[in-house]
Amino acid sequence: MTVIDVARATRSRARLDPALLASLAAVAFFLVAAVVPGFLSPHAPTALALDEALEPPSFAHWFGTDQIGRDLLSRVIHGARESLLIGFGAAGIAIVAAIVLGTLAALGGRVVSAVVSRAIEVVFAFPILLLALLLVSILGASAWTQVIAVGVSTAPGYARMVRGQILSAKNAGYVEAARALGHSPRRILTNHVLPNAIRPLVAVFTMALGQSIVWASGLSFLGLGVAPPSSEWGALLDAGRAFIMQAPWLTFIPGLIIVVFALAATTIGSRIQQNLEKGE
Amino acid sequence: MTIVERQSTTVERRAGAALTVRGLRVDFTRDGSTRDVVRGVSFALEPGRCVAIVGESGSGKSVTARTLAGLAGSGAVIEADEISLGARDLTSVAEHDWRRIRGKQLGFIQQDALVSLDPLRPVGREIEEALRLHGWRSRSDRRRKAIDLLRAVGVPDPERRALQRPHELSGGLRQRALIASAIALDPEILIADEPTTALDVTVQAQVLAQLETAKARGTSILLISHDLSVVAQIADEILVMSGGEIVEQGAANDVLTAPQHPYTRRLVDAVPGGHTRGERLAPQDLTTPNLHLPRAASAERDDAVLEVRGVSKRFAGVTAVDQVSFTLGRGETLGIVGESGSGKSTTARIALALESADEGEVRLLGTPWSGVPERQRRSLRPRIGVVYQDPLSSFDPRWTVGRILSDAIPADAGLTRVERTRRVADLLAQVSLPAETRGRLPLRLSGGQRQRVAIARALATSPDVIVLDEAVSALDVSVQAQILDLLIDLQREYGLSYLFISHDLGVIHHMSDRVLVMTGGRVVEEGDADRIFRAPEHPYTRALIRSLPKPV
Amino acid sequence: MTLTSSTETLTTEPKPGAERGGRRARRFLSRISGAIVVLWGAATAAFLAQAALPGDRATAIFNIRAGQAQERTPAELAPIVDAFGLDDPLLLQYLHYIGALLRGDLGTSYQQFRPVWDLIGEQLGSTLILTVTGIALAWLVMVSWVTLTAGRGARLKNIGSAVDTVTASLPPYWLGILLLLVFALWLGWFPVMGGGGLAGIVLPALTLAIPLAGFMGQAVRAEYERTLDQPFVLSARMRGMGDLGIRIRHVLRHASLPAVTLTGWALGATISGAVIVEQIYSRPGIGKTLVSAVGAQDLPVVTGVVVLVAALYVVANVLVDVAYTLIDSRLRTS
Amino acid sequence: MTSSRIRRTIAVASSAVMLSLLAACSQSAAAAPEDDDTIVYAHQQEPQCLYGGWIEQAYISYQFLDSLFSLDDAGEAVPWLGKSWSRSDDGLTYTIQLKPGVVFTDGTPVDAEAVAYNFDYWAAGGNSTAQVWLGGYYESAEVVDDLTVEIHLLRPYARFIENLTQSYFGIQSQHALETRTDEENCRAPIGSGAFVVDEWNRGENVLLTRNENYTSAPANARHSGPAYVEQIDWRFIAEGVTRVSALRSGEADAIYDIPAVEWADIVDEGYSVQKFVTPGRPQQISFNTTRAPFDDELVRQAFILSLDRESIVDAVGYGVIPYDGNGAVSRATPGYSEKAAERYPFDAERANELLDEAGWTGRDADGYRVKDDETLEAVFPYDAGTIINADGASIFQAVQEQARATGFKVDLIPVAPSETWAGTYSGPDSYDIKAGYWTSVNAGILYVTWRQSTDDDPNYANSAFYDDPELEKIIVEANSTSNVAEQNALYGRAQELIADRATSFGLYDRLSTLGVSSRLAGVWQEHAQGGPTFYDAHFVD
Repeated sequence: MTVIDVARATRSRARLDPALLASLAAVAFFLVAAVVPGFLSPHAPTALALDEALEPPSFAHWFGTDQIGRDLLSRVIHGARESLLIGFGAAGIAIVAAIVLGTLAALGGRVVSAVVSRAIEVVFAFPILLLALLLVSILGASAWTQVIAVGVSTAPGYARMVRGQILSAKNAGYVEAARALGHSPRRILTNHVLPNAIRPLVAVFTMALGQSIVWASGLSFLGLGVAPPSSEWGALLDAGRAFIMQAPWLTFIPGLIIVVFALAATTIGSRIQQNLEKGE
Repeated sequence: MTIVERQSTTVERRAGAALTVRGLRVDFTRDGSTRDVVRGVSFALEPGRCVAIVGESGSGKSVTARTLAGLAGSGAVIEADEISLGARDLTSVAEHDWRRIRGKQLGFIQQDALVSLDPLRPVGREIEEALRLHGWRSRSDRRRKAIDLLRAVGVPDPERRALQRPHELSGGLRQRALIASAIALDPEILIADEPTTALDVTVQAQVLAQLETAKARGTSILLISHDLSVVAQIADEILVMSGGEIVEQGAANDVLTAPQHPYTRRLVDAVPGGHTRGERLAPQDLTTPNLHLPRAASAERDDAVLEVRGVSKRFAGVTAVDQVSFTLGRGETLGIVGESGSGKSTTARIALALESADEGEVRLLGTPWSGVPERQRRSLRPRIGVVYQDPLSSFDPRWTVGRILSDAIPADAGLTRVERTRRVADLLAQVSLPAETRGRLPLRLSGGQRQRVAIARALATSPDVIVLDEAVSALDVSVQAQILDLLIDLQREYGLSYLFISHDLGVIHHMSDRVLVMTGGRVVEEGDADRIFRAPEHPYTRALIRSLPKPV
Repeated sequence: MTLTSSTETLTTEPKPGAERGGRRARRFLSRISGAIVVLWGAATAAFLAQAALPGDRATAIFNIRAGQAQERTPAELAPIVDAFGLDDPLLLQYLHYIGALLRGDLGTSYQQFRPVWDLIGEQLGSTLILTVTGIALAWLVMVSWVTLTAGRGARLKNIGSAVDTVTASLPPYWLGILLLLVFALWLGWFPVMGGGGLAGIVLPALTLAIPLAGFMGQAVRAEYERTLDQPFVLSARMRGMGDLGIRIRHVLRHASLPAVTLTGWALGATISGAVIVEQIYSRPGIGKTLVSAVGAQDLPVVTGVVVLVAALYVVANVLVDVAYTLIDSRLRTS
Repeated sequence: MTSSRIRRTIAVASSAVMLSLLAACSQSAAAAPEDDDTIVYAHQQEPQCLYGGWIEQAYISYQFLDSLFSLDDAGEAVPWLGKSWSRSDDGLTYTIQLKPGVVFTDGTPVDAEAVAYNFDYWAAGGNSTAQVWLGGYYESAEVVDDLTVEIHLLRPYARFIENLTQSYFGIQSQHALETRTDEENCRAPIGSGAFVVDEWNRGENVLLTRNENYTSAPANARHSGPAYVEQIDWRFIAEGVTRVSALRSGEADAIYDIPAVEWADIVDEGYSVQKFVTPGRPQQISFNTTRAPFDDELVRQAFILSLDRESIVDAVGYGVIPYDGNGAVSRATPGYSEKAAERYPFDAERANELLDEAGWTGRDADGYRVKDDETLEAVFPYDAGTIINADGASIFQAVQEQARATGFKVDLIPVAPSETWAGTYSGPDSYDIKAGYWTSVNAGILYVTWRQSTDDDPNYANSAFYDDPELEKIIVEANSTSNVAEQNALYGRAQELIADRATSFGLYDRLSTLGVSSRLAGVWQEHAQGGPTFYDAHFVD
């Protein structure tokens, strides 16, 4: 529901869309960084240079260096893999869980749909971070935990969305039209209801990807994320915090990267959604 | 196009004209491209007279109306040789001064008061606001005045109504409240933009009566409408607009009875009614054979394709359909007419077995149709088709026209892929759509084209019966004419039976062999169409037909 | 409304009034029962989550008191196991837990030897002040920004919605640090150590408010521009109303409806944010309590916070419903 | 256009609102009361109770609990609540004379009975760390008369009295311990100290107010009678940056734990800084000697040799954090062995030789050494946020990177507090190397950290799981030796043995640092654990 509003709010004329182009470029860059970090990164991400600690951004180190002289640009690039994997994993878990739960809630029998709908509401009542914290404390801090915690915590929101999509598809005019043609419920479900309900999820997934990285970084920020020397972006940000006065770039840049990625993902997702709405 | 100028009117400035417009042009600039929406409109409106602008959607009539109130919208470029309100030149009025003019000298009434009055505020407040904005007396005076105004426009129990919000009022009361707010300061000029569209015919008559009253008091009215029969009621002078231009202009009676311009003629001819029965409404294009349409005299009452016996339906304690019975014969068109809330659409859904009746029985082709499991009905469903008012929502938005039609062809037809493709092409041809429509998405089609696709889909199953639920209500009159012609062609060719549901008495009269009049969920009168319109028996039917605007 | 007219209303239309009352009561009852189910679910989920925590709970209680993390012998742990009933079957522990909950007793903190109500109670105020201030600031910022930029041509609209989108994407941990760095550490306009007082709450509340304002702004802006195109707005203009009057008297009310809905949700979101903001600004509050309680496996505190947050959520949503009905009377009667 | 005017009006109005809001706020920030009677002190971690076995508890309880003795600059135990002490010839009985006329803040007297009660209370687990110190030695406490108490030991412990100077051994009111609830004793323990716990706003601060009737200042204090300031506002500010900024902005008068990177600036800016190297176990890494690969002494030695520890600590610690190669005790500890500290200088070549010798000759694709298809891998959990601060985490990452060069694959695992306290990574099967410190006043800590673990009396503090009867014998002997030189020699031998066996190696000494505003004088670090002492503190102008 909220995501659709986002899409509406950011709607603008099609044509050449600089925001979309910039977003695609950013995501493409991060994808390349995640797949072949060595191709882009000037240094090894963990290479020590104890005599070059906390150097500000310069030509040699575009993003500066950290407290043990590691090159921040290289760490950000190598961190893309971990951040993106966490993001994809969490968004994937969230969307899959959302599809399963949302479908059960919308199409299950009387009891099943009541129970599942209620359960979705119950879990949705928890603030996301609170839920994620609970899961982290059960599973212990690790990348996998981040994936699961963020995926599970954000799933109820998407599940509600799927449920709404299916219900609205179920009540759509074309479903009645198909019924009037004598098509079987199964045929209507597979031909109309599910495809129409699931189609917007492509857009939702893209936006969820951005959000997952933001939440996962939040966990890293609280010290409940992946282990150093991993350079997952949230962990970089957290590690940089201790040097905020001497080396603000150590906090500023990783945060900026997270924001840029989340923005790019949101922008792409909302453009996909607009195109779906326009029927392209 | 040439403008047909009639002698009786001149656009020269007339002394005492309340509103004079000469050479009005409106262009819209957006994203660098310019669209000219109004091209050279001129007229003069004298006190106590009514000038009507008639046209179909996109003709530029509403933009003209708004421009005269200084609200053409963003991106509008306005040029005019003259626009004057009384002696005042309106071409160079600052926004601040416009605010003093609007409401005080210019009243404005829009279509559908449900959305034209703020749904979150009591209607009394809206009327008071009109007074307040022009600094009219004290708050308590305004409150009293609002109630007086409501009373003056015929709202019963105005003290209570003033405190209610639009959704708590009936359509007629809402529209009256809107009129009350527009005439609050007794403006010299009232601009009424489609003031009766979407209203039931009885309510429409009441609203027109209000406008007549205002006119009688000396208010000048600029009426904007697509509906010639409405215009015929009160207009003294008519401007026919098409594509931003005035194509014909003259005294109301002349334009309506002896239209000169081909467009006006087409428009007048396209209006269905008793006099058009058995005739084409739209001029023939060259691709279809020019046939005069004989009435389908072959309608066989005895061969009942659809029988409805004493069905009733209640929703949450409210009876929507009460003991409705009828029989639809092969090749026959049975019209169901009624105002909103009369139960006609629910009756249609029961006939389609998309809604189950609480009581009564439906038989399709002699087989039980109600009260049996859906599984059992499914094989018979292809024999009864349906066309809705809003075809777009009845199409899966992901699917092309070709896929929609192909999907509708029953599987047990046993067609090969090639045969199927050919069948889709045939269907498109039957509804006079070009073959390339197959690859397009319904979203990209015009309203008339969509309705043709919907009809083609209904035809795909080779049905015996098609239920047409307000199937032409959303269309412009000329498009409506084409669709009605098409429906009659198809009926003749395939011996279809139509259950034709509409609120529009003219359309019903034009199409139906027999008519069912419904109100409050009950059938109050049933009979041969001509008989019902000529000599209605039931008081409700009589009231309905009396309120029907005089035929053009 | 005068007395006479209201009695008139009652006498002329007794039936719909009674029906309406009945419907309202029914809706209220279903809301309450829904709320109870949500609370029960929340409590149960919280209990199960904590029961599934890693490691031995008795060891954790012992270690947190000792300040040394190491294994403990059964003999050392016996008194703790006994005191907290940790060797009871899980079901029995659950029944005790729910029973106590019904009596309004959230149990005793493992670490602090005190009733959980007291513990949460003394932190709740600080967090609520923070979140409510944050939400209020978000409304203020959002309403001014949208009113300034919506429906005023493509360029302002693009700028407005771009700012909405960007601010909505700002994670609180980054925004909080940047605000702290710039306004407290560099400029010294605000205290660096949170604490009470007006000055101490500005930056934390802004950290919560800015992304929320952007998020609500996106929904409100869309509605705002839709409403500006509504016929009733044209009617108002045609009555002679000015732009500002229209924006404030007619448009804002409609446009704020989605934001009202979001506000119920926002309470949850700001509590997520508060967890982080309280860390950054060294503010006391349930976010901080929660993190340390989760860290310490302090079951009663965690479940207490969870149940409380769920209860807040329920209450907030009932309030949002009420606010919605106040703004949109259509719901009251339909 | 008129709408532009409106737009401008709104813009002006709303920016005016924002500005006035900001102005109001910054005004009130500037107008924060400068109360000369309250010291605002920003500490790092907030304990769960104000008294307990964690050093963070010791720091604050020092303000309101008096101990029997205090450690002076020279490391001598000087009178506090105890006026004097004597040891029996067999070293098994300590007789302690109490100062007369001292009362707890609840009005009950500080007498022999209360002191004896406290000993039993500690031994029974009333303070887990005190319990560990007493364990194996303490037998009973006997009230001789009102002001005389005898402590009976099971075996001699020469530095017993020194140990009592740690705040874990703060004396509490017997009446309070017996009659009040656990919660009350947790929130506001009752002692006889210079301050009293007034209010604890959890998550924010503890307000300590002056004990107006204070008479029992320790002998090494600079004045007697009540403290100079009325109140201490003991804040909890986890972020080092925030604490330093609070000191700079004047919001805090004193702060704890200056981040190493800020140290030089703080000194340059004219704040007085104090640094205390805590005696006891330094920040060290011990090997799990019970499983491969570190059950092999050669591999342990190779690991240590592969690290340029001094460079790492110098870089991360900016010369503030002292490098310490000794894994057993810190350089501040009496009996510290320089030889043990210098046992393993950085020598990558030698490390490689040792690994070859130990059979780790293969290399995998990532360059890690392999033996019998096993990668040379070490699981290295560390207690992030509780025991190991940000600087520590940086140092470990550098350790990991350097060890990689010789072919060690080190898996750094930050352990969340919940797991830390649940003991998830504390068993012999859960890690290969582990970091940690343990403060104490003398090398007696070796008994705590290296005593053998038996089924009857397991020692989980022995994080190397290294059971060596010879080592334990030396330590016990040292503990019992009253001659300081002899004792130090024995402690030295123990350290060298630990170094030889390479069961543990040092990284850096744990510091307790203070930054103090120039307005505030008389703050000093007590010498048992380095906590701040505000008894003598006062504002100067």
